[in-house]
Parts: sequence; C-alpha cells; structure tokens
Amino acid sequence: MFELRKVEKNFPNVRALKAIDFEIRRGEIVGLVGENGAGKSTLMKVIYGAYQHDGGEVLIDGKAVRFENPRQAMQKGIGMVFQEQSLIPNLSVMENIFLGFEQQFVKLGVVNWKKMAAAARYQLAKVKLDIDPKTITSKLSFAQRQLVELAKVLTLEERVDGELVILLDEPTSVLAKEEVELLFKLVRELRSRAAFIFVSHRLDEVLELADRIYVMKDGEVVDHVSSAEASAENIQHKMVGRDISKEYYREEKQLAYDADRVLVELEKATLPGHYQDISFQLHAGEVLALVGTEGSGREAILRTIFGLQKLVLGTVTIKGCKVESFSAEAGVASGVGYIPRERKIEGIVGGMNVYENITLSQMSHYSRFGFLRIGDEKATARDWISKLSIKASSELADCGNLSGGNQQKVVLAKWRSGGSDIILLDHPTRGLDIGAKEDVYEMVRAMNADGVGIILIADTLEEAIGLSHTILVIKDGAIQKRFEGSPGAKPSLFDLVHYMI
Amino acid sequence: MSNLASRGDLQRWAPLLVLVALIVFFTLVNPNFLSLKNFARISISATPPLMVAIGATFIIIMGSIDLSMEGSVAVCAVIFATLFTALGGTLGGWGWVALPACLIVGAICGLVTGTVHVGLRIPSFMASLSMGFVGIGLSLMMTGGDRIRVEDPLFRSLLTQRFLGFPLMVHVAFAVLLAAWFIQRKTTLGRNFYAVGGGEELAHASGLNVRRVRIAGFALAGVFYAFGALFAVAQLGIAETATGYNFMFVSITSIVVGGTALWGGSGGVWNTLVGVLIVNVINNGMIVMGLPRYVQDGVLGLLVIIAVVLSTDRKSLAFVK
Amino acid sequence: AGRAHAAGAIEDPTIAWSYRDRTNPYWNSIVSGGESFVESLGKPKSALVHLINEGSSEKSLADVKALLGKTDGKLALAIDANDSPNARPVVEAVVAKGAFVSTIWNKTDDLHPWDFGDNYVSHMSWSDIGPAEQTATILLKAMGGKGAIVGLGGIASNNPAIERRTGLDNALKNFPDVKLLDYQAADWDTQKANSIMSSYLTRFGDEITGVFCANDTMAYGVLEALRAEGLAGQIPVVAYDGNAQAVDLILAGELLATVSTNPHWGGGITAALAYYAATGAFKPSDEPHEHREFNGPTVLITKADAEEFKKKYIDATPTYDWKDFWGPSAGPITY
Amino acid sequence: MNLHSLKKHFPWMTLVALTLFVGILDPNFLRLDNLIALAGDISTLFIMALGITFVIYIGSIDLSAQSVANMITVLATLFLAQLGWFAAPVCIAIGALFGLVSGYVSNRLKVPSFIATLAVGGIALSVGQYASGQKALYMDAGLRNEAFGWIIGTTAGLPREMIIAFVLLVVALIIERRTVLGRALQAIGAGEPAAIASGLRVNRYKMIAFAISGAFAAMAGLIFAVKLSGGSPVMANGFLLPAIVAVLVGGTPLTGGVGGVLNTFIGALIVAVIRTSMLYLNVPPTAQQIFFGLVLVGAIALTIDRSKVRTVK
Ligand SMILES: Nc1ncnc2c1ncn2[C@@H]1O[C@H](COP(=O)(O)OP(=O)(O)OP(=O)(O)O)[C@@H](O)[C@H]1O
Ligand SMILES: Nc1ncnc2c1ncn2[C@@H]1O[C@H](COP(=O)(O)OP(=O)(O)OP(=O)(O)O)[C@@H](O)[C@H]1O
Ligand SMILES: [Mg+2]
Ligand SMILES: [Mg+2]
Repeated sequence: MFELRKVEKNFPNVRALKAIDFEIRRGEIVGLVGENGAGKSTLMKVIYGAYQHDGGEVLIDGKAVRFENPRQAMQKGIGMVFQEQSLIPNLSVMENIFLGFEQQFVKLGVVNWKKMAAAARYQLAKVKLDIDPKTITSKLSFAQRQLVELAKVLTLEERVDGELVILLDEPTSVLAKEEVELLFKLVRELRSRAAFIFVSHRLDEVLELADRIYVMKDGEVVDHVSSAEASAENIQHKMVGRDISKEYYREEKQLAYDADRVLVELEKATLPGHYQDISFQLHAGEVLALVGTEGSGREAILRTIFGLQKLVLGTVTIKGCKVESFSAEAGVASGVGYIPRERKIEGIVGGMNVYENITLSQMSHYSRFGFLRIGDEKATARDWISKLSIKASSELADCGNLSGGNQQKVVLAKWRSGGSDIILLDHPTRGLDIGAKEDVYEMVRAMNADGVGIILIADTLEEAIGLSHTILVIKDGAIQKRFEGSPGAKPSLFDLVHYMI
Repeated sequence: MSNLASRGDLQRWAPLLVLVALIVFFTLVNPNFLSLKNFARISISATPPLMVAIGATFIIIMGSIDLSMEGSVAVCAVIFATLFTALGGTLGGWGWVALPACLIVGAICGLVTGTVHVGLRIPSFMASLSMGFVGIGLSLMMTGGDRIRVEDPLFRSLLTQRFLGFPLMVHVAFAVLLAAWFIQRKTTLGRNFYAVGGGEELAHASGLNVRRVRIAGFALAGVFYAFGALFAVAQLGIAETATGYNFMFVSITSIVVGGTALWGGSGGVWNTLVGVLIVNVINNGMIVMGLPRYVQDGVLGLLVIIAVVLSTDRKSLAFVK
Repeated sequence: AGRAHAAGAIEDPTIAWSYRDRTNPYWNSIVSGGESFVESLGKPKSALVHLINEGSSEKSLADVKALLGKTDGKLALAIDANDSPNARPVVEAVVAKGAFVSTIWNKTDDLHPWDFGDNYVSHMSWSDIGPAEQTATILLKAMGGKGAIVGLGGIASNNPAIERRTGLDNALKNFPDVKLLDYQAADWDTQKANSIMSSYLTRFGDEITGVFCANDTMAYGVLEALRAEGLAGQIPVVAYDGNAQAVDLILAGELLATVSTNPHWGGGITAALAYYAATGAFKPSDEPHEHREFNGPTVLITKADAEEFKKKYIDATPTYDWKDFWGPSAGPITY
Repeated sequence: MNLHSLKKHFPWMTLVALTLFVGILDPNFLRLDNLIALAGDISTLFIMALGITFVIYIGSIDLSAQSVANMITVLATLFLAQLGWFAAPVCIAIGALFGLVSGYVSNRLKVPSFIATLAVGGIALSVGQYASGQKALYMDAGLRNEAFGWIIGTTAGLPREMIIAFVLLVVALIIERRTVLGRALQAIGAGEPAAIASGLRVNRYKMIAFAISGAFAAMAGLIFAVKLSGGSPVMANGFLLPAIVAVLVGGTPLTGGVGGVLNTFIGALIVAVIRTSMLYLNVPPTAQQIFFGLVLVGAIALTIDRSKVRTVK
C-alpha cells in the first residue's frame, strides 16, 4: 500500500539516498537497519514529509504523492516517533499530544482543557501510561516521554480513516529492557490498524519484531530479507561489508589492571538529590562499569569526576591529588576526558570542522603565545581520522554533518589525542551501528593496554558485562553491589538485574 | 498548603517581590510615594508601554524578538489621528471608526513584519528592525513631520475622567491585559506560541504550521502596539512620528525584568505587567527621591540588573546568551 | 580638485540643509525657510537637498562629505552640526573642497568664520539667556513673586539647554522668595517631560506653583500631566520656541509665555548666505565680523501678543527679502 | 560552481551589486576619491562594529558600545589635558573594563546580554554625564595635535582613520583565525555546551569577548573625539544601530558561531553605501527611513547564509 520507487535525496555534497525501492504492506512490521550514515533517518524523513525527495516517486495505494511538510503526511496517516526526544519540554503532556491538532477541542476560539485532558487520557491508556495529562513534559522520565510520543502518533488512529504507517526511528535506544518489551507488545497489538517501520541498531530487536528487513548501506538498499530466514551474521555482513567478530566485546584482549596505580578515588562522595556515600577506586587499565536504571545517579557521578557538577560531601581524588575546585578545566587538566551521552550537544561542535573539534580540549598543545599552529592540528586530525577510520571527506569536513557514529569517533579522538588517561564514557555506543561499536570496543581495549582507566555507563547490560573489569550496581544513588568480572568469570545478567531493581 | 514555599514557587513570585521591595524602599525614602494619586500617575505612564510590552511578550515567548514597535506605534498613532480628524474629530460622531481602524492598521503592520521575517527567512531581529525604520518613515511621510493634535474631550476623557481614583485608560488597559491573558491561556494560538518557543523544529515535525503561528504572532503583537498608540495619544493629545519613541528598549527591558526569558517558551503577560510596573516604579521613584538626572541612567541600569538577577531562576541555566 | 573654485566661481551650486530630524516642529520651520529661499531663486522646493542626521554627529559629518563628493564641491551648505565639536570637521571638510557653508546653533567658541577666508561664510546663533530670563520673569511675576517652581531642561549638554537654564537662574536672583525645587533634563521630549512632571507632583505636591520648560514640546508633556490631575491652566507654565501649538495654548490660557526664534527666517537666511557667497554675490571676507557671527531675532510671545503673532507668523508666512542678510538679526555674538 | 558554494560569497557580491547599481545611476559615485572618502567616513563606526562582532560571534549582543564611546569622548577630552597621549591607553582600558563588567553581569550573574549591556550602558552614560558636567567639552588644539595629530589627516591619499581601522581589522582577523581565543570564541558561539564539556574556560573567554568589544568601542570613541576635537555625553549617539546592522548585514547572525570580522568589514561598507546612495538617488527626506529599511531587508535577505542557521528565529 505504501511504496517508494527509485527515490533519491541529495544534500550539498552528499547523495544520502540512491534509487531506493521500498515497500510496506498492510499490517506489516518492516525493519530497517544499516550502519551510521547509511541513510535510514533520511529515508524516514522523506516518507514523513520532513524532507522532499529529489527523484523517483512515493506512492500510496499506487497513486503518486508528494508531502510538502509533516502535516500533509499525517493527513495521509503517516506518523513518526523520533529518535531524538521530540516532545516540547515546556508544554503539558496533553498539549504535546495534540499539538497542531487542537481544533477539535476549540469552541468559539476557546480551548476546552477538560475535553483535551480526557482525550489525552484515552490516548495514554493505549500505551498503558498512567500519568496526569496536565503534567509538564520536562518532568517525565525518558521512557515515559518515549511512550507519550507513541501515544501522540496513535492519535492518528482516530484522525485518519484507513491504514496508518508509523515510523519508529531508534525508539528503543533510551528504553530499559522491560520498557522495550512493553513497546513491542503495543506495536504487535496495533498491527491490525497500522504498519510499522522500525529502525534500530539492536539487531536482535529487529529480528524479534520485524516481518521483513531492509538493509541499507551508503544510501542504497543492499538487501531485503524476511526475518524468518534472516540471520544476524548475514545482515551484519551486508551492513558493514565484512564479518563481525564473534568475540564482540573483545574479551580475549581484556588484561588485568594495575592495582597499584589508583587513578581516581571517591570517598563517601555525596551530592544530595543525585547520589550519596559513593566510594570506589579506578585503576590504570581498568574498565569500571556503573550499572543501574535511568535516573539512578550514574550520570551525575561521571559529571562530578569530570568537574561539571560540584561535590557536596566526601572527596574525589585524582591521581593522588584531592580535587578542590570542580570545573571542567580542572578535570581536563588532570587528564580526564568525558564522552557525553548527548554527543550532538556536548560532544561535538556542529559548524566546526574535524580538526577544530579534535583539538578543542587541548589547544594549548597546539599553540604558542596563544597563536595556533594549524598545520600541526591538521596533521593530528588526519592521523586520527585514519586510526579510527572516521568517515569524513577530510579533516576540513563539518562535524555537524557527520553521522552519529563518526561524530562519536571524533569525540573519542579528541580525548585520546589529548593524552587523557582517565576516560569517562556515557553511553558511548548509543545509536552506533555494529561496525562502529566494534571500533569503540577495540579502542577501549587499546586504551586499557595503554594504562588508561575507564569509567563506563554502558548502553546495555551485556555491554557492561562484556567490557568491564569491575561492575558497580547503583540504585537510588547508592552502591548496591560490586562485581569482579575477569574474562570467563563474568557475572550474569540476572545477577545484576537482581540488584538494580 | 506546604509549610515552606518551594524554590520554584519563590522564583515564580520573585518579580512581584522585587516590585514590592522597590515600593517599600521608595516609600521609606519619601512617604509621598505610597499614595493612590502616585499610583495613578505611575499607571498612566505605564499604560502605553504596557500595551506594547504585552504584544512583544508573545513574540518573545516564541523565541523571536520584535524591534519594530516604535515604527508600528508611530504609524498607528498617525493613521488614527488623521482618520479621527477626518471623520469629524470626535468620538461622539463617526470618529469612533478610527479606533477599530487603528487596531487593524496595527495588525497589518505586524502582518507585514511577520511576513518579511518568515517569508524571506530573515531573523526577526533584522526583519523587525528594518520594518521599524519603514514604519517610522511611513508615519513621517504621512505627517511631513508635523504633529497631529487630538483634543476631543470625549476621547481625552480616557485621561481626564477617573473611576476609583484611576483614569479610564488604566481600566481599559486592564481589560486589554485580561484579553491578552485569555489569548495566552485559552486559545490555540496562545498555546502555540509556547510550543514554538519550546522547540520550533519539534513543533514543525508535530505538524504545527510554525510559519503561520509566527506570522499570526506578529500580527497579534501589532494589535497590542495599536492599543499602545491609542493610549499614548490619549495621554498626550498628540500623534506624531515620535509617539513610539523609546518604547523598544523600555518594553523589552520590562519583559525580561518581569521574568519572561528571552530564549522563549516561558513567562507571560502577568510577568510583563509586573516588569512594566517595576521599570515605571523605578523611574518615578528616582525622581520622587530627588536623584539628579545624570545618575538616573546608571541607577536604572543597576536596579534592572538586580531585578533580573533576583527574578530569574539562574541555577537551572548552564549559560545565557 | 575642490580648491580650484575661488569665491564667486561656482555657478548654480547645489543648496543643502543639514539638520537633526523631521519630527520636530522647530526643524520643520527651519526647512520651510530653506525651501522658500530656494523658491525665491525660481527653483522648485525639491531642489533643496536635505541631510538628516537623526541626532548623530557621525552621520552628519559623513553625509556632508558624501554630498561634497557628489557635487565635487559645488555646494552651498546650511547646517546645524548637531553637537558643537562636530562643527569644526564639517567646516574643514567644506573648506577643503572649496564649497561654502553657513552654520547655526552648534559650534565651539574657538571656531570662527573669518579664520577660513570666504568659504566659512557665517554662523548664526540665538542668545537664549535674555529671552529665557524674560519668560522666567513673566512666570515668577505671575506667581506673585513667591512660591516654588520646578524646571525641565533639554539635553543637558546642548548649548540652548545650558543658556535657557542660565536665563532662569538669572531671573530667580530677582525673586528671592521663589524656590527652585528641582530642575531635571527631559531631553526635549514630550513623553519624558510628562512622566517627570507627574513624579514632581508626587514629590512636591501642592508646593509647586509654577513650571519652567526649556522648550515647547516638553511643555506639552507637562500640561498633559497637569490635565490628568485637573490642574491644567491652574499652574502657570512657560516654554520656548514659539511653535503653533504653544501659541494656541497661550491663547487658551494654559501656557503663559514662549519665545519664537523665527526659525523660518533663520532657515532661509542661512541657506541664502551660503548660496550668495558661493555665487559671488558678496564676498564674506569683506564683511565685518558682526556680519559673520551674529545672533538671530527672538520674539517673546505672551497672551497679549499671541493673537497678532499667530496672524503674522503662523496663519501666514511673512515674505522676506533673502538678500537682506542682517536686517532682522540681533547683533554680534559675544563670548 | 553551484549555488551552495556561492553562498559564502553573497555578502561581498551584494556590496558590489549595490555599489554598481548606484554607480550606474550616477557614475560620479564610482570615482576613486569618492569611494575612499566613503570608506574613510565609516571607519569609526566600523571599529565599533568590529568589537561588537566578537560579542555577536559568541551568540550574545552588546548594546553598551555607544554609551561607552560617548563616555570615552568625554573622558578622552578630560584626560588629554593631564595625560597627553597616555590618555589613549587609559581610555581603552576603561572601555575594556566596562566590557568586562558587561561580561561579568551576563556570564556570572546570568543576565541576558541584551539587558546586561543595556544596563551597563546606562552606567557608562551616567559616568559620561557626570564627568562632562553635562556640557560639551573641547580639546585644546595644540595638545590634541601633539598627542593625537597622527590620527587625523591622510597618508598617501588615504584617511588615517581608514588606515587605523584597517590595521585593527587585521589584528581582529588574526585573533579570530589564528589564536586560541578566536577558536574558543567560535566554539562557544557554535556549541557552547560542547565547549564547556571540552574543558574550555568558557566564562573567561566570554568575558574577554565583551572586554574586546568595550575596548574597540573606546577606540571608536577616542578617534571620534580626536576627529571632532572634543567630547560630549551624546556625541557618539547614532552609532549603535548602524554598527549592529553592519555586523548582521555582513552575515554574522545573532545566533553566533558563523561569520566574523571580515563579514563586518563588508557589512560596514554596505551600510555606508546604502546611506550614501540616498544622496545620489535623491531620495526625498521623508522617504529616507523607508528607503533605508527596505534596502536593508533586501541586503540582509541576500547576505545571510541560511544553511548555517538551523532555525530562523
Ligand atoms: N540535512 C542534511 N544535510 C546534509 N547532509 C545530511 C543531512 N541529513 C543527512 N545527511 C547525510 O546523509 C547521510 C545519511 O544520514 P542518515 O541520518 O540518514 O543516516 P542514518 O542511517 O540515520 O544514520 P544513523 O544510524 O547514525 O542514524 C549521512 O551522510 C548524513 O551526513
Ligand atoms: N539540516 C541539516 N543540515 C546539515 N546537517 C544536518 C541537517 N540535519 C541533519 N544533519 C546531519 O545529518 C546527520 C544525520 O542526521 P540524524 O538526525 O539522522 O543523526 P544520526 O546520524 O541518526 O545521529 P544519531 O546516531 O546520534 O542518532 C547528522 O549528523 C546531522 O547532524
Ligand atoms: Mg539516523
Ligand atoms: Mg542514529
């Protein structure tokens, strides 16, 4: 019923979509996978009317259509749940749900808030979310927001006759396991009414949920399989263009850490409202994973060590020096590097090119009397572009236009090239494709081998277990349990979950 | 009732507390300050800028800025006065037609600014600044630089007639404020301003016609500028190119002092009322205190900084622009 | 190239007036004089070039230089330089191009036309001290020689603002029983004067028995502040400039007195001086100093003569002989 | 060459197009001495705009520049008598100090720069009024020529102010393109959170940007005072809006991170051409504001590179 034929999309200097053929049938769940920058989001945006295609045609029930904006797409029953948080934080939940379609509640120019609240409750019930529709959205957790987004798209059910197509662009990346389950259950229930396109970098999820899978690479559809006969290895091969190692987390390269060299030590560290009484040590060559649910206080611990948040009680000691003033400058000066979760906001500076981003934290190394040695900067950048195989036209490419994975590599290069030996990783593989993930894991091991200590907040529990020497399970801002994880003797998922909830 | 007001609550009331503190301070220095008569005086001076600031509040909630108010006010005032005179020069006769006409002219001015901003994709700062020049120029062309006097006693009764100690214009302005509040709270358009200010791209992706909301916002603001023009003419009995003089900085300062953030998405018309009162109380109070003129600019600056510091929730901000 | 023109060499120079803005009745009268002079030459009004500086000395100077460039020095310029320090670079630029300039109001005391040969033709000012003292005296007398007044001044650093304040101070010396409660600059602005006046009412209440304004436009603001309290016409107010509205207010009994500086004549004659010097009709360097720096006429207007003034200057425009440069003037400027 | 890569050339192309347009209507306009005079006369305003560029480049705005320049015209005149040429560094330091105060209020006290600089401008205005005793002051001609004679006059047919402005432009360009400071300011403008998380001393750099703006405003005031041989607390009035317009019309958007001092150079010339073109096109006096506003809209519509600005607010 919905079809793309030879669709093309060009950006300045980038052919993002090349002759895409794509089809969705009634009530179907179609998976869409591909490495970073393969063109998945672009394809979704074309379907949704956020971008207009430059060539080929989009057909609904055999008729060619062209959406000038998302609103027109919605009127045809196409809705999208975005990979980024796409609710407006200062509005209430119900206002977000009906944004742009308030007319139904308006009489003589006046919005009937009661009626809207009732309608919003009805939508929220569809996603089994029991919250007051008048709540200001910024007060919700990430998972709740993701469900509200889904509820918002589901308003199409009432608004549009006929079939719906709902696009899910990496909806699971911020969700915990149970929440993912809930989402999948919902999606399956809704197939009577809607077809879905599901984008995720977690192949197991795609295989579980989707009926058919499209594989994209470099703006083209390179494969198209039914998930019954698909295998993860096969798909990965198609996506990345090479085999993915079985030893995914590079456990064989995990070396024992140097227990004599303490890089970071926290003693009874407390930040009211975030965490309390946290004590641990990070050693050279160690990967220490902080495991817990969203909001358990892990992120605040990282930000304190880096200096973005100030400690209230207790001490933080970095390489034997007690931290007196908490600031990012001080953190960077003592060799700490931070890879934030919001990489587009805190990781890279969009609008600046690769070499400028890489040297941003260490300009003093590339300058004399305040004047920059730009040649040296570029050389370093070229070096790291090849070391990490960053996909960028050159060191002069605008980082804002790189895909997520490559942006992440640039951030890594920034800290590594600056010689940081304490690296804080906050969801370093979020949104990265498998190939890019492997690269990150490889780097973690390489850094360990160089004596770098790493504190990790992992994207999944498997990742935490696979990568780390030490796992601290954190719940409500306090350490619940400590696990050792030498290769072959790693804790199980179950062990961890038990202490998390 | 909780025993202690939470930090958020305190923040919300901070502008009002600043206002009260200022009133107490000036009263201590000169007890004459605290009198119905003086409040009436302050409210007369505050009325035209309040109207202008209310209009600009909607724009600022959208995260844009409008610098065209001086031009719009001038055009509205001059067209109103010209039409009013041409229609007999009294509210008793056909002159009243000039009132709605003035509001329509305001809406058109805003519509043009909004269309230039949205249509040509020029940032609102530049679009409105330029259209402000055009507005000033238009009013100049219409008057040739002359002043138009509006002396109809019926119209001037907005200033000269009092009810409960305050001139009629203050009461009418209050009604306009309530209407603005109604728009802000109860209408789709009003809520959409917050949506655009909270996240323009998100709002667009949700199917909101952001361009239309923006243009409508500027047109709506224009209507309030027209009210500002009407009250300014009622207050001074003169319509001229300089009628809107200085409203730009005063109104934006007031809006920010009242607690509406320049980056959009928060605040509202009540904040603006408090902000306008704070600025006018300071201006009135400095003279009532007897401060020499040459220090007034500096003192106003200092007090504005203090007021903004006290009335914005700075803890939650990583940085400001 | 410019220096080539000696006096009298310029045939049909461009005539320009450079002034502050179009929104002020005073400048509009100046311009009307300039236009009526241009018409006396048989040219259309539009032949007069307007340089409007909007209160910016920088723009004033830049515009003059641009016009000098455009006309290649074939220019007769009449100008108020906006701020006194700006007069010197303007004059120097004009002289360097061999054009001709006459200034009014703002110049520094050390700048004199006779130091520049023929090209800096003349400077006209109006001594405001005397007339301001007269209006103040009228005000103080109307108060019966006792009570208290408040004052509103122009932009503090402007020459006329300073002189008018001096006039008030001089008058006050003769009335020891009248107290000056406060005097604040309202920057020639109606709105500002309005709010300052209402604040005065709070501060001094009934103590105020008279108001001195340094110009008409501020007086309008003051009167409206009084009207709002039902006090218009009850507290005597004096002003300065002799605008049409002010004259009407005198007739209505709300304003006590104002002073006209006859801007129409001032505007015409300044342009005429520059023009006729440029065309060589007279040679400025042959004229005595009092013909190159002189005061313009001032006319005091009170209820007694308002009607007549209105008839003569407002309802009609007197015709002037634009070659009678110094006839109506009021003597040399003394420092 | 496609449209996209042309975009960054739009500002100077707009300038050339405007100049040629006026030139076709009146060839006199294109005479070399005329164009030099035009550029020379915009110099002081350009110097102020140059300083403001740094602040707009980090996404803030400086509305205090004109008041600082006003104050400096007074202080320069007063100091000349006592300090001679040494008045210049003192004035520039005072300007920088006011900039620092603006920077402090806006960065540390978190008052939006629009309001912070407006307020600090009020303070500068008061200082200027107080110091001047509320009247215009004059420099002694001899003293002025001895201390600052080198600022006025011409060299090789070029006005000295223009040469000074050019030197300052080069200095600003080096700061922007070649120094740690310039890079840091760009990062702050384009992505402040990332700059913070990279450990840059963001607050310090922002304060420096405001201080630079204050110092440049002071230089503009100083040169203006020397040129006019005096000072008054309103003498630099009328600088602010054209200076900001010059920055914006040159293609540095208020959102920061893009554009720069070269853009401001072009923007200032565009402002000069628009202003002067009114004389050449005989725009009637009552229509000049309309003309300015409309041409400005046209120019800005041409010069801003929208692909660099995600949302147009
Ligand atoms: N607006 C744009 N302007 C320029 N280039 C763009 C734009 N949007 C996308 N691109 C480019 O198009 C290509 C496809 O990007 P797209 O976002 O579709 O990838 P993706 O498959 O969603 O990647 P990811 O897995 O990281 O989400 C990338 O090279 C990207 O840089
Ligand atoms: N309007 C635009 N102009 C320039 N570049 C753009 C534009 N829109 C998107 N991009 C860039 O194109 C790339 C693809 O965009 P998209 O939003 O799909 O990110 P992504 O690659 O999926 O990132 P992530 O993996 O972090 O989710 C991003 O790097 C983004 O910065
Ligand atoms: Mg994507
Ligand atoms: Mg992605």
